[in-house]
Amino acid sequence: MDPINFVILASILFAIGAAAVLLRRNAIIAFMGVELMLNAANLALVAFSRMHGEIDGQIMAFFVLVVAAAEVVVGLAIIIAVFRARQTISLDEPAELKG
Amino acid sequence: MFPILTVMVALPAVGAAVLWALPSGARERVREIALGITVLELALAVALFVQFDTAAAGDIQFSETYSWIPQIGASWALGVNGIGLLMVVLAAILTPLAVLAGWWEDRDADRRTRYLALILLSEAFMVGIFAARDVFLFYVLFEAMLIPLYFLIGSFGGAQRRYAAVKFLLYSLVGGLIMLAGVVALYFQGPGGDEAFLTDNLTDLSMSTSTERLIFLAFFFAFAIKAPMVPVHTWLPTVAENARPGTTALLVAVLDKIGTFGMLTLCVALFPEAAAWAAPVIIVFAVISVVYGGLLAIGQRNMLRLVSFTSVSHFGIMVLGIFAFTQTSVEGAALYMFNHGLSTGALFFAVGFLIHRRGTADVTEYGGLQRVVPVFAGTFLVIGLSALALPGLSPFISEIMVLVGAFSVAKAAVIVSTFGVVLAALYVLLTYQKVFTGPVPEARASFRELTRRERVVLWPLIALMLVLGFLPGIAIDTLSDPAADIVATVPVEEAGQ
Amino acid sequence: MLDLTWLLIAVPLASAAFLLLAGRRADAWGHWVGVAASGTAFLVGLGALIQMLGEDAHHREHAVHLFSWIPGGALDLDAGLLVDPLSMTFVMLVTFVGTLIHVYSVAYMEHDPDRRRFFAYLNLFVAAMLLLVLADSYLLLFVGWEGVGLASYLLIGFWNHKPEYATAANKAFIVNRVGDMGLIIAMGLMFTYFGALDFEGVFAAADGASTAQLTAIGLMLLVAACGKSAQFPLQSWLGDAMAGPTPVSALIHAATMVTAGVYLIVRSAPIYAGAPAAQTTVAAIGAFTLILGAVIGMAKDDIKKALAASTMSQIGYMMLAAGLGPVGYAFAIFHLVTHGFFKAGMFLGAGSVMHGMNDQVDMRRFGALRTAMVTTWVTFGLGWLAILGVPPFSGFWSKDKIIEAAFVGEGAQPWILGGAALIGAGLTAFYMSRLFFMTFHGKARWTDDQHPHESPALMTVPMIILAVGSAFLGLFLALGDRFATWLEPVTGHAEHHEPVLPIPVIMIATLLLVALGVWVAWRKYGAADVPETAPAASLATIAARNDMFQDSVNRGVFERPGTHLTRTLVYADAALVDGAVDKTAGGWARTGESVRKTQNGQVRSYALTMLVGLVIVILVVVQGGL
Amino acid sequence: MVNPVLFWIIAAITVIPAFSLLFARKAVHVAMSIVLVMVGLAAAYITLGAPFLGMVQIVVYTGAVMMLFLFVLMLVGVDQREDLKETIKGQRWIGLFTAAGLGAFLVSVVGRVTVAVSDTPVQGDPDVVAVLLFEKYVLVIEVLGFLLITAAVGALVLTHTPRLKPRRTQLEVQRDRVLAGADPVNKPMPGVYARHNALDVPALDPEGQPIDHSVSRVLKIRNQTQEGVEFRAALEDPSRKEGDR
Repeated sequence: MDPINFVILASILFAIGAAAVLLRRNAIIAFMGVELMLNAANLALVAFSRMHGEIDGQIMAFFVLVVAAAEVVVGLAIIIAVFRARQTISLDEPAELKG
Repeated sequence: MFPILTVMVALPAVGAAVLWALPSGARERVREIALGITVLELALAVALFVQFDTAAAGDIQFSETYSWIPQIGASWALGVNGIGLLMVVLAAILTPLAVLAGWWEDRDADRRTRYLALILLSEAFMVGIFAARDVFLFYVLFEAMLIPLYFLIGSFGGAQRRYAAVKFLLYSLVGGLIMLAGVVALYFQGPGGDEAFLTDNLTDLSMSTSTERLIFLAFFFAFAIKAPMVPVHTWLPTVAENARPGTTALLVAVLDKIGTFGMLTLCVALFPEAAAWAAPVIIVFAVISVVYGGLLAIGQRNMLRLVSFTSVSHFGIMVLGIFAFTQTSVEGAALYMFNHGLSTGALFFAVGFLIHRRGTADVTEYGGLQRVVPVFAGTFLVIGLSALALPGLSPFISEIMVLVGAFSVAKAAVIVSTFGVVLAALYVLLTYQKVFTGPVPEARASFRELTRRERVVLWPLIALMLVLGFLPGIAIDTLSDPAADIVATVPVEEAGQ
Repeated sequence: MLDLTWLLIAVPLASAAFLLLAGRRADAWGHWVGVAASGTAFLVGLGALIQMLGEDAHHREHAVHLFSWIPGGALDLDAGLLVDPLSMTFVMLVTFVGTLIHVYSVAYMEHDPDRRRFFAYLNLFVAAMLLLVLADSYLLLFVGWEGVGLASYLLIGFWNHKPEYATAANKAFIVNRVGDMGLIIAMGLMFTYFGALDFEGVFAAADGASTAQLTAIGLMLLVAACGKSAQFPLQSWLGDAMAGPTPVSALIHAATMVTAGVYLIVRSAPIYAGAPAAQTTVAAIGAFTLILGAVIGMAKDDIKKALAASTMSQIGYMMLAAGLGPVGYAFAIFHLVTHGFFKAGMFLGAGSVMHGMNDQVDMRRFGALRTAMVTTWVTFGLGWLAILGVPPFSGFWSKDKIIEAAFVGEGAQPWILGGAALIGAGLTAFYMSRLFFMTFHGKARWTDDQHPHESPALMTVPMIILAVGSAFLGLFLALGDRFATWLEPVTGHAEHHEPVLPIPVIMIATLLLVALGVWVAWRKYGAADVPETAPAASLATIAARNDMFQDSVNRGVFERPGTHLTRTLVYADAALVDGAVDKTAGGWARTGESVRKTQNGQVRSYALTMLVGLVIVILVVVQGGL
Repeated sequence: MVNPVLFWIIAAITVIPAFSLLFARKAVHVAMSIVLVMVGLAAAYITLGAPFLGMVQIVVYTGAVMMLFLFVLMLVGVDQREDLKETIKGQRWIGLFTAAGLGAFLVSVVGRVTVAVSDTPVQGDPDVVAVLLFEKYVLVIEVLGFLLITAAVGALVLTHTPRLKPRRTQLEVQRDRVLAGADPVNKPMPGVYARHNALDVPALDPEGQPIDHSVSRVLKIRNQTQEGVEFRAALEDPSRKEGDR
């Protein structure tokens, strides 16, 4: 089976992750959507690596993984900080950005 | 050579900084300090006037050029010809008087300090603008000027001062923005290099007719807003009504002259062909300003608004003189810029003194004061008569020079403008009648006669107007050559109105 | 002495400035400074006159250079004085009559707390008038011209605590300003066509100028003259100008102000020489105004207003004469001088009457004053005889000549102008006699609080001097055509023209009409009882009483539409011009408001926007690439 | 080439749990589903010739990241239920439409592409990856190290609760107590001898006087206290014997 199918799979996962970010108000769930999007990208990278016979795609995925880990740490810390301040993690609550 | 012009720009600016830096405890004598600085500035201006070589009035004198931003060709270049000289002197004369006229304002020393510092800062910018020989420098100062004025209007003044300040700012910014486009376009038409913006390097540029016209219009529009011409005049009455009379006096008497000054020294001098092309339309607007301003002045009850509308009318006459392009009319217009400063400055100061006494600018609140304060009444009448250009007072000379000089070029325009003469009589005398004549009011003792300080503000201006009314040569000598140069650059077209 | 003529202007001007600045300290003696200044001016003028008389007739024109006024450039103008017989005539009239009026005012204004200020204004008036007549250029003349207007404004509004007096002052100045427009435009024309504003340059260039140019200038000068001399259609201010103290009226009507228009026309003779149409217009205006003034004068019950109407009419005579060209110039000025004396005398007499009658001006409350005020009666009577043109009094010599000159010419013109002048003489006789009889003869119709008494010597002496002048000056100057010869260097030699009627016929007709006028007046107002209130009258009389509805016309044609125009413009400026700006700004503000709403602060909303943008970008890229 | 069966299994265990992101109410359920997705992805990596990455994926994601998520959920409260009703107007439909559109679009584009698959598949074994990472990409690795440290410090800073007031010393605590009128030492314990339940007997001070407030206020109101006097009397009674009463 052609590895391109994994790219299609990655596209579907990416769309699901994006939909989660848009539709869920729970910050943690939305955040997980972001993680899913990142992983979808990783899957695509690995699939490309396989298709082209180059290992660099995997290395890229590795880097993405590391960055994603850092991002998760900071992101969750922010969620906790917000929760402490407001006792909620709903994304609709903080509206300070209102123009 | 002693860089007198740079010093004249720096002195008030440094003075403003010093005032700001004064600790709260030391602010009791802040008025005296400000007055001292402005008087020193006046002394410098007198020295400048005395040192000025009248025989070469058409040339730029006291030139100073320092490299500023060579990457874009901007330099700190100052210098004055006869016209610039008079305007610098005018600014130097009126600022100390404005300080004196506002002596009683602000019981709070900190507030007073802020006001005076802003006034000093304005003076620095005014002198800089009139002496600027670099278009970029001119533009920067032109825009920077708005900062002190915005705060002068918005922080110190009447009920709607914020509205007035914003309106003033918006009008000026729109003009400035369009002018900026002109400045940039001019750069690309110019020679480039380290001194690309020096006015000397920008004359006689070869550019296409349409380019020249567009750049001309960009500059002219900004100046038309500044020297309020109908229909972009409405900011002035609003500002005049709401700002302090002292601020308005400086604004109308000196600052708005930047408009006509710019028309003379930038619009006409740099783009003579375009100026000649646009002149007929501009003259029509000028005439409309003359009559419209006069009619609206008659219809005002608020004296501050009234005076500002008279200025709209007078600015119309100046613009008419400039764009008639005859030796006499241009001389007259330049002279009018100076004389109008004296006359309108005095008028705003005097109205300010009235308001100080009764707390309102509404003419219907006054009446019969001639018997109560005869000296005030007489002074006010003389100042009013200068606004209607009565012979013997200097505005007359300039007005008649414009009208007579422009006649050969634009007969219909001048004939219509002479209606302004009748209108002037109406608005001045009706105001005098409402304020000073009629039955003597009941509470006569409560209205104070002109104090000594107020006399020191008004009488020198009157004296100056009298002297220049009979010996206008003092000023005209410095104007003839620049006027001749300007007229010579404009291609003469015989088509009259 | 001629080099010192600048003192003529400087002394009264300095005195005016001194009196104004001196303050209350000078209240006690300030008026004598004013009198002295005027008197000094007279003495200087007299010295100059004597010197001039000693010179050859053709070298009597002196240019006195004062200082460089407007230097450089195209308009290079010096301030200078032109001393010639014409200006000298005015100098003598103004300073002599002016000084007498000053003296009179010392007593007349004795109880006014602002007497010092009054004298300052009087001095200013004299100085401005002297500058006007002595100036050697139109521009300098204009300075005096406006100065006269200012002084009259100040004096008419002297008692400005009465609102209607302040209005009268405004009216005088503003109507005059309308006339000034004419002078400004005339100067513009001169500068355009001739490149000069001084008399010498203009007159030299006028020789070669086209008729159209000269006509335009002439008509504009006429507008100016109409304003200052209260000629139709700018006559309306004169009646209201009676608001000023009576000596002011005397000064305005006899020596200064209203005579300025006549001076301007005569001075501009070289211009009118090339513009017959303009000249005819001057004459026509003069003729019309002289009838108009006379008709108004017949209906007025206010003694000062009747005299004012008479001035308008008499100035009409002068304008008529000035419009006849060289034939009439000398007579115009001659009549101006004699009129200066008798009209000043009569105004001072009227002032004396008011002084004695508690400031009453209604002639219907006078009557039989000849017994109470003998000196006034006699001096006024001499003035009356003079204005009637009864030989050998002054008016006869000047007015009769004008009537004769009006009959000179071709076609219908002499008949119309001459007829008007002739009828005017009869009307003058009627209304002046009516005034005289109603005031001094008949039965006393005084109100209870009036106790007429003769005025003090300070007032009667000037009246006596003026009366003597009214009586004999005309004869003195007319003998051997002295006056016409004296003016000849300025006005040019008038070739003798025969009137269309024989001179004796004209003279007899005039005298008959005058006699008729006096007789009718005597029948109605001297011999018969005069009702104390004005009786109901015909439409014509009502019109005359209301100055031929001139104020209503002005109000209807200029004032009301003007007021409406101003109000509309004030509204339009706020609503349309300013409104357009505010609306534009408001529109942007609303746009901003609506755009602001998209910034709702919801993170997910922003994310959605980003994603939509991303999709669009991808679509564009992919579609463009594919 | 890839075994199609394997692919479909992987597809099933990634996509189906992924939908829990959209529909599950409880965050814990979502987290557990995502763990499953991560495992599926790891399988996919291994299938695609990246065994090291697959292992790392399991260790990092299922082992670390998702556990972190669960910890946070514990902190925040596991039972935080989400109201699925949409509050922003149009957000749900536009969001769904856009996301679905994006997915459909990507799928359609990718589906149309044919890429020549390399004949020599590379195997991302640990030694291969390690050499590459520490030779070719060593600089990136260093930078990533910085990033991770920064992130860790950042997380500490963000979650740290700052002490707003200075710490109170024991001395201050004690001083405040005394100032408030408390006993300088511990309150005396009630009861001297355990002849009763001892709680109803006041303590005695060194002078032998009973201390009233050593007995609970409640007992006093119920009148269930014993007067200390009575005991003292008994105590001082010489005729007293052990076992009396």
